[in-house]
Amino acid sequence: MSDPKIDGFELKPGFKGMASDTGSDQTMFKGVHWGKAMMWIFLLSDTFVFSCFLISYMKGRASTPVDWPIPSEVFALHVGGVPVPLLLIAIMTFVLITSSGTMALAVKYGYEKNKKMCGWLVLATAIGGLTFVGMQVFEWSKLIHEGVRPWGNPFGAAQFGSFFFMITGFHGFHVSIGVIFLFIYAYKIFAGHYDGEGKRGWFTTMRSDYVEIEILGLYWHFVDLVWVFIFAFFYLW
Amino acid sequence: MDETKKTEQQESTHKIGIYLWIWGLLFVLSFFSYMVDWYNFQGMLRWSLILFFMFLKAGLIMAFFMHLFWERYALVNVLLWPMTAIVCFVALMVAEGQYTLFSRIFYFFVG
Amino acid sequence: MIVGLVFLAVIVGSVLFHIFTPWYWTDIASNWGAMDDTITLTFWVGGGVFVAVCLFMCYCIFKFSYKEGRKAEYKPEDKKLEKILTWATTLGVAALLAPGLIIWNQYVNVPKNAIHIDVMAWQWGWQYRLPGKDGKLGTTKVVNINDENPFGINLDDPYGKDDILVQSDVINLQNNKPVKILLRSVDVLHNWYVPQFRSKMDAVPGTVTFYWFEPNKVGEYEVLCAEYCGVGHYAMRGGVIVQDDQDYSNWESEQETFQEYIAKQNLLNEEKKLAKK
Amino acid sequence: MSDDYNDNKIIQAQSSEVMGGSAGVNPDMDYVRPSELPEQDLYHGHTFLTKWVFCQDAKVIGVQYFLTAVFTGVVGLILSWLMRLQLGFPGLAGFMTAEHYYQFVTMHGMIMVVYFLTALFLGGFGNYLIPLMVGARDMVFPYVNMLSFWMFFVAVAVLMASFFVPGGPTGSGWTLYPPQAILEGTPGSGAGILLMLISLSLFVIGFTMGGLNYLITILQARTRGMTLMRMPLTIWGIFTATVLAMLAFPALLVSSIMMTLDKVLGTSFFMPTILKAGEVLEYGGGSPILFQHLFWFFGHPEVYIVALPAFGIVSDLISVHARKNIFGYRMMVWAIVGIGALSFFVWAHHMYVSGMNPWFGFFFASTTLIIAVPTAMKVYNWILTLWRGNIRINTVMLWCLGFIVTFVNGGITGIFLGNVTVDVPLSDTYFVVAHFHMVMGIAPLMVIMGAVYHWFPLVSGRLLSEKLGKWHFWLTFLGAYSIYFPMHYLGFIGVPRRYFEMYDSPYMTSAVGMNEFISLAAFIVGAAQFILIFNVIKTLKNGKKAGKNPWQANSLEWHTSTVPPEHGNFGDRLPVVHRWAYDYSVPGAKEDYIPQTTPPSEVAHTEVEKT
Ligand code: HEA
Ligand code: HEA
Ligand code: CUA
Ligand SMILES: [Cu+2]
Repeated sequence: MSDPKIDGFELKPGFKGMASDTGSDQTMFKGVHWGKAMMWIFLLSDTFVFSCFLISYMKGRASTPVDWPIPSEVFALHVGGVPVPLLLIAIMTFVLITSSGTMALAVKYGYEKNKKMCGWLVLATAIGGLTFVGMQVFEWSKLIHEGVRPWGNPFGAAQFGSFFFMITGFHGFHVSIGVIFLFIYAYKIFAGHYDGEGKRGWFTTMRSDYVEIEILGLYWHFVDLVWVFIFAFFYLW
Repeated sequence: MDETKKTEQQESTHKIGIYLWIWGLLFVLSFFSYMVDWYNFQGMLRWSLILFFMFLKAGLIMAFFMHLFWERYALVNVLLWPMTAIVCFVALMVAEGQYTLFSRIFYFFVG
Repeated sequence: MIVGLVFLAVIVGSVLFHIFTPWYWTDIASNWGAMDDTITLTFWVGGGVFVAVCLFMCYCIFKFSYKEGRKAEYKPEDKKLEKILTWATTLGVAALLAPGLIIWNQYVNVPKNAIHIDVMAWQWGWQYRLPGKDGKLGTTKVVNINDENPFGINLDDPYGKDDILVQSDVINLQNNKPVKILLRSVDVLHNWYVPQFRSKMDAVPGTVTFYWFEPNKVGEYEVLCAEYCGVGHYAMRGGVIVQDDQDYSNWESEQETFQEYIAKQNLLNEEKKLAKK
Repeated sequence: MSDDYNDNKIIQAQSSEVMGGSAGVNPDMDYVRPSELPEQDLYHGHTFLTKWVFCQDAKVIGVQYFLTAVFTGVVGLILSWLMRLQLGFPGLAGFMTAEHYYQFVTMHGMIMVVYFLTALFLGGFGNYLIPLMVGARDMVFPYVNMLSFWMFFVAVAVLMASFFVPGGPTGSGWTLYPPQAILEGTPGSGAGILLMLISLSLFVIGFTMGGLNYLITILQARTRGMTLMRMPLTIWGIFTATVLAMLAFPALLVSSIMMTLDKVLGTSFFMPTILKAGEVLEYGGGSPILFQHLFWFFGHPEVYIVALPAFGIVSDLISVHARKNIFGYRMMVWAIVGIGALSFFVWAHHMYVSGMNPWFGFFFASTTLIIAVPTAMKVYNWILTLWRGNIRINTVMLWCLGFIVTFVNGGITGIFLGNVTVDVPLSDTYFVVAHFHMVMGIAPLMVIMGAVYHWFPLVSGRLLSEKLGKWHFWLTFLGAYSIYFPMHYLGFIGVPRRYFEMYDSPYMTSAVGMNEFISLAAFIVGAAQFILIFNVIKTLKNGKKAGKNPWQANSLEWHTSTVPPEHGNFGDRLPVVHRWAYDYSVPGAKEDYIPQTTPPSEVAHTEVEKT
């Protein structure tokens, strides 16, 4: 994360810095680890994936003459007989943000080479993610129970179910992948792969480095970021 | 913040306080956007509030949790400029969606 | 040297082919002569650039082919030349774009007096509907389509009753009278295209699309489906007969309205029932 | 991640010259900043499997990509023969039904655009040339790179498998427009279309893995002295095309997923209420035009994805063989970047007559024609590079000249189509087919051939036969030109594309002769490609040894320690770059070229302008 001091090359600030970074040799993103740059570009690409999903959703919803189901009613949860709109979604949002916070701290402790804190925080993040996925499973089964299907639903436009399952499904898929990797990395941290020089990977010469935790963090925050948009467009709209 | 300070700060990692702050803010903002639904605001107000909280939250996550605030402009700009294509796509699809709806209602329904 | 000559021959051959080709557009039969003019204009500008660029290339081949010991010029950049070329090209492009946009503006703005014609497409055929006396087409729905209601007209739409149904893939049009073609499809994409009219538009299921033209030559034309729609695509033809006013109104008066059609169907059904008894 | 990267500990890389003094104040004119990055340490395979099959060396991966892509290209070529057989001589091939024909057209189009050209340029040339030309030991993530190829391989396998499933491959046209693509009435609307969608998704995933490699290698792993503005234009072309791919393929992925769901689960993303065979299907409310927007949001950038690498490569070939610097390098770079950026704002020019919001016509016609300006600059700069050059008229140069003619021709017809009103009569006719074959089928193919003749000595150490090469060129160029130039006039007559046969219309009958001629030309051109294959085999057996740098080129790939380069590319010292790649015929220099690695002090007496 920190800039290496680059000999003979003073890093200029601001847009001037951008121009000189771009015009310089060797690297354009000064001091950015290859893997981190890769993750950023990947996330950019992934942003386009989710954007296309959401744009399709917008177009689909805008052009259907059939009434769109009212989300706060469809997603309401009954607590003691009283429908509380979006309760589950609210909890899911809070869980995901919590896990984002623990992830951010894990990254920080990773750079401080604080193995214990980093490991536990990554594990906490993984558990947060798992909780989220679990609640999503619950939500899906509840909706399916109420008769919502990808090809139709009792509340209104058929596209509601289609887009709902597809987009939350794709997001949930991202979360699940993230959870798997979080567990793997928690293991790696505790197993000492990051100690000293770093352990070499399998079938490659890569050495483990705490920067991987930041890369993983980028991914995890991105998943949270996407949820912010889904929450706004899908549940609140 | 000017770049030299940024570089200095990166020598060590960031203070824990800043993460906790952002974390708290995210909770508060999520709570607010939930309240938009709870109080059942409608129309323009709902629309703008939802978008406002959404972008604020997204901005905070990107800037601090994903460290974009501390990254050099070269990276930040590379990430943000492609969004113009998305913005264009969104704008045109809004127009297209409304046009489709219009022609469907106009030609298919009695009225 | 020979290389240059062959390339030269290719360029000259292209131009000659264009001048002497027996294959060129069919005689236009609608108001869209302006489209042909734009094509001609584009041919002049584009063709001119093509010839100029290629001739320059041939010249370079003749003049600057490899000679032992000769040194090429060293000139990384020429700001002035590049600027001139950029602006000249921009100008050329703008000259092409302007008429294009103007005509497109005419294309999407249908004249008020145009007759609306509902063109319905399916795999793989066409049928047509005219607005009848009230001058308005009734609204339709795909789910309404059945033997009694082949166009799927909404039965409670008052405008639909007097619509004239043409259950044939040939439609008659009145000469010198603008028509607004309203396209719809019950299954997949199609495209109602008459080369002589120059204009076309896809028929999209789930929505209605439109375009307009004014036929200006009496005669019979073939309709081609110009959007891929499955194995029958190439065989999905129809016809247009452009007639002058008298012939057209004769034809029009012979056609059946929706109301008449319903009555006929009811009669048929009655007969069938009776026969069964 | 494939290196020992430590935050604050910058390892001084070995350098080929002695560094004097402390940073920044070096008076030496040959000064180059020390390395920011440590040496990349590579995974060396030892078994046959890790050395040749699951190999992590970008060069081997490049060749793997290349061969797989050429295989698909040959399949596409054979399909085009079958199509032309039907169009020129209907009834001659007895087995040919309309179903078959449409399946062939579809597979031909999709294979040629995606699996042949995209994979060949980015996977093939990209992998081989990027590390060599920017002076890196390998791609930054060799392991991911290897996975990328195998993902592509699986995608190709799935694609080819669709030929053998019941119902055959999809016959929906390469644009896959729903509802037709997934409904009965279109051949292969069962397993065929599903396999196509799966294959495309796999391709996108595989490509993403490769694309990340190309981008990060170019952005973050250049050798010392290699600034962006010193990179050969080949790299600029591939780089920009990869950026386009990373941002455009998501739309394809999303539309594939949505169509798969429509097909499998019965969702209605793209499916409105549909009446088929008298029955209303279980669909409703979807929008077919949405698919078209998504598809072309991918599709238009896609056509530039195959065009931009060609632009880049041809610039290098012309410059090397005209012995002259590329004219207006800076303009060339900006043009590539500009075309790339603009290509995201023109997609709906494929949809002028699709029934979208008619007002879009104004916007998209304008953006589309604006793209012609940077493209025109590139064309001018190519011919201005020839101007006062010292042009070697060898096979490579011939392909470049052929490229210029066909590209300008095809580009101009693009201008016809881009101008909304002109598109209305011509859309969906053979004019469009002629346009895109000229500009995409022939022009980039010419570049590929030129590049093969140019870089074959680098890959194999032997020079391809010039004599066979010239035969290959003239047959291909003259043949292909006579296929597609007359084809425009079919479009003028009004012959729609994707017509299985068309002779029952009165005014189309006149085109019989032309169609026969076109088909004959197509057979010859196709057959001519086997000259190349013969040439390759013959050369590998007993071709002339090329030696180092047979073309006297400047760029880094010719200045490796061994030719062909081995794993790690540059022996034990990475090269240091002191100039752009185009110092040809510099006044005062001994030779007519100055390699990128030559330090200024060695050529102090010359009048080098740009470094
Ligand atoms: C490599 C691929 C490639 C390239 C580079 C292009 C380049 C261009 N294309 Fe093409 N196009 C395709 C591949 C490509 N196309 C394909 C595959 C299809 C069909 C898809 C399908 O439906 O199956 C298609 C279809 C297509 C259509 C849709 C037609 C239709 O279906 O109705 C249009 C319409 O605007 C279009 C326009 C253009 C334009 C304006 C350019 C421009 O970029 C061209 C710019 C170049 C020049 C203009 C030449 C050089 C310039 C000069 C020498 C300067 C002077 C010129 C002037 C002043 C005019 N193309
Ligand atoms: C890059 C793209 C590409 C290429 C190279 C070609 C090559 C050819 N194409 Fe096609 N074509 C398309 C892309 C391409 N095509 C697309 C996208 C469509 C639209 C599909 C659709 O409508 O859905 C189409 C459709 C199409 C049609 C229209 C069908 C219809 O609408 O009914 C026709 C008709 O003649 C045709 C003919 C040919 C012929 C004769 C050749 C060739 O014979 C030309 C000559 C061949 C070569 C010059 C060599 C090929 C290269 C190799 C075999 C590899 C060897 C390489 C090395 C060893 C390095 N093609
Ligand atoms: Cu109907 Cu093509
Ligand atoms: Cu395009």
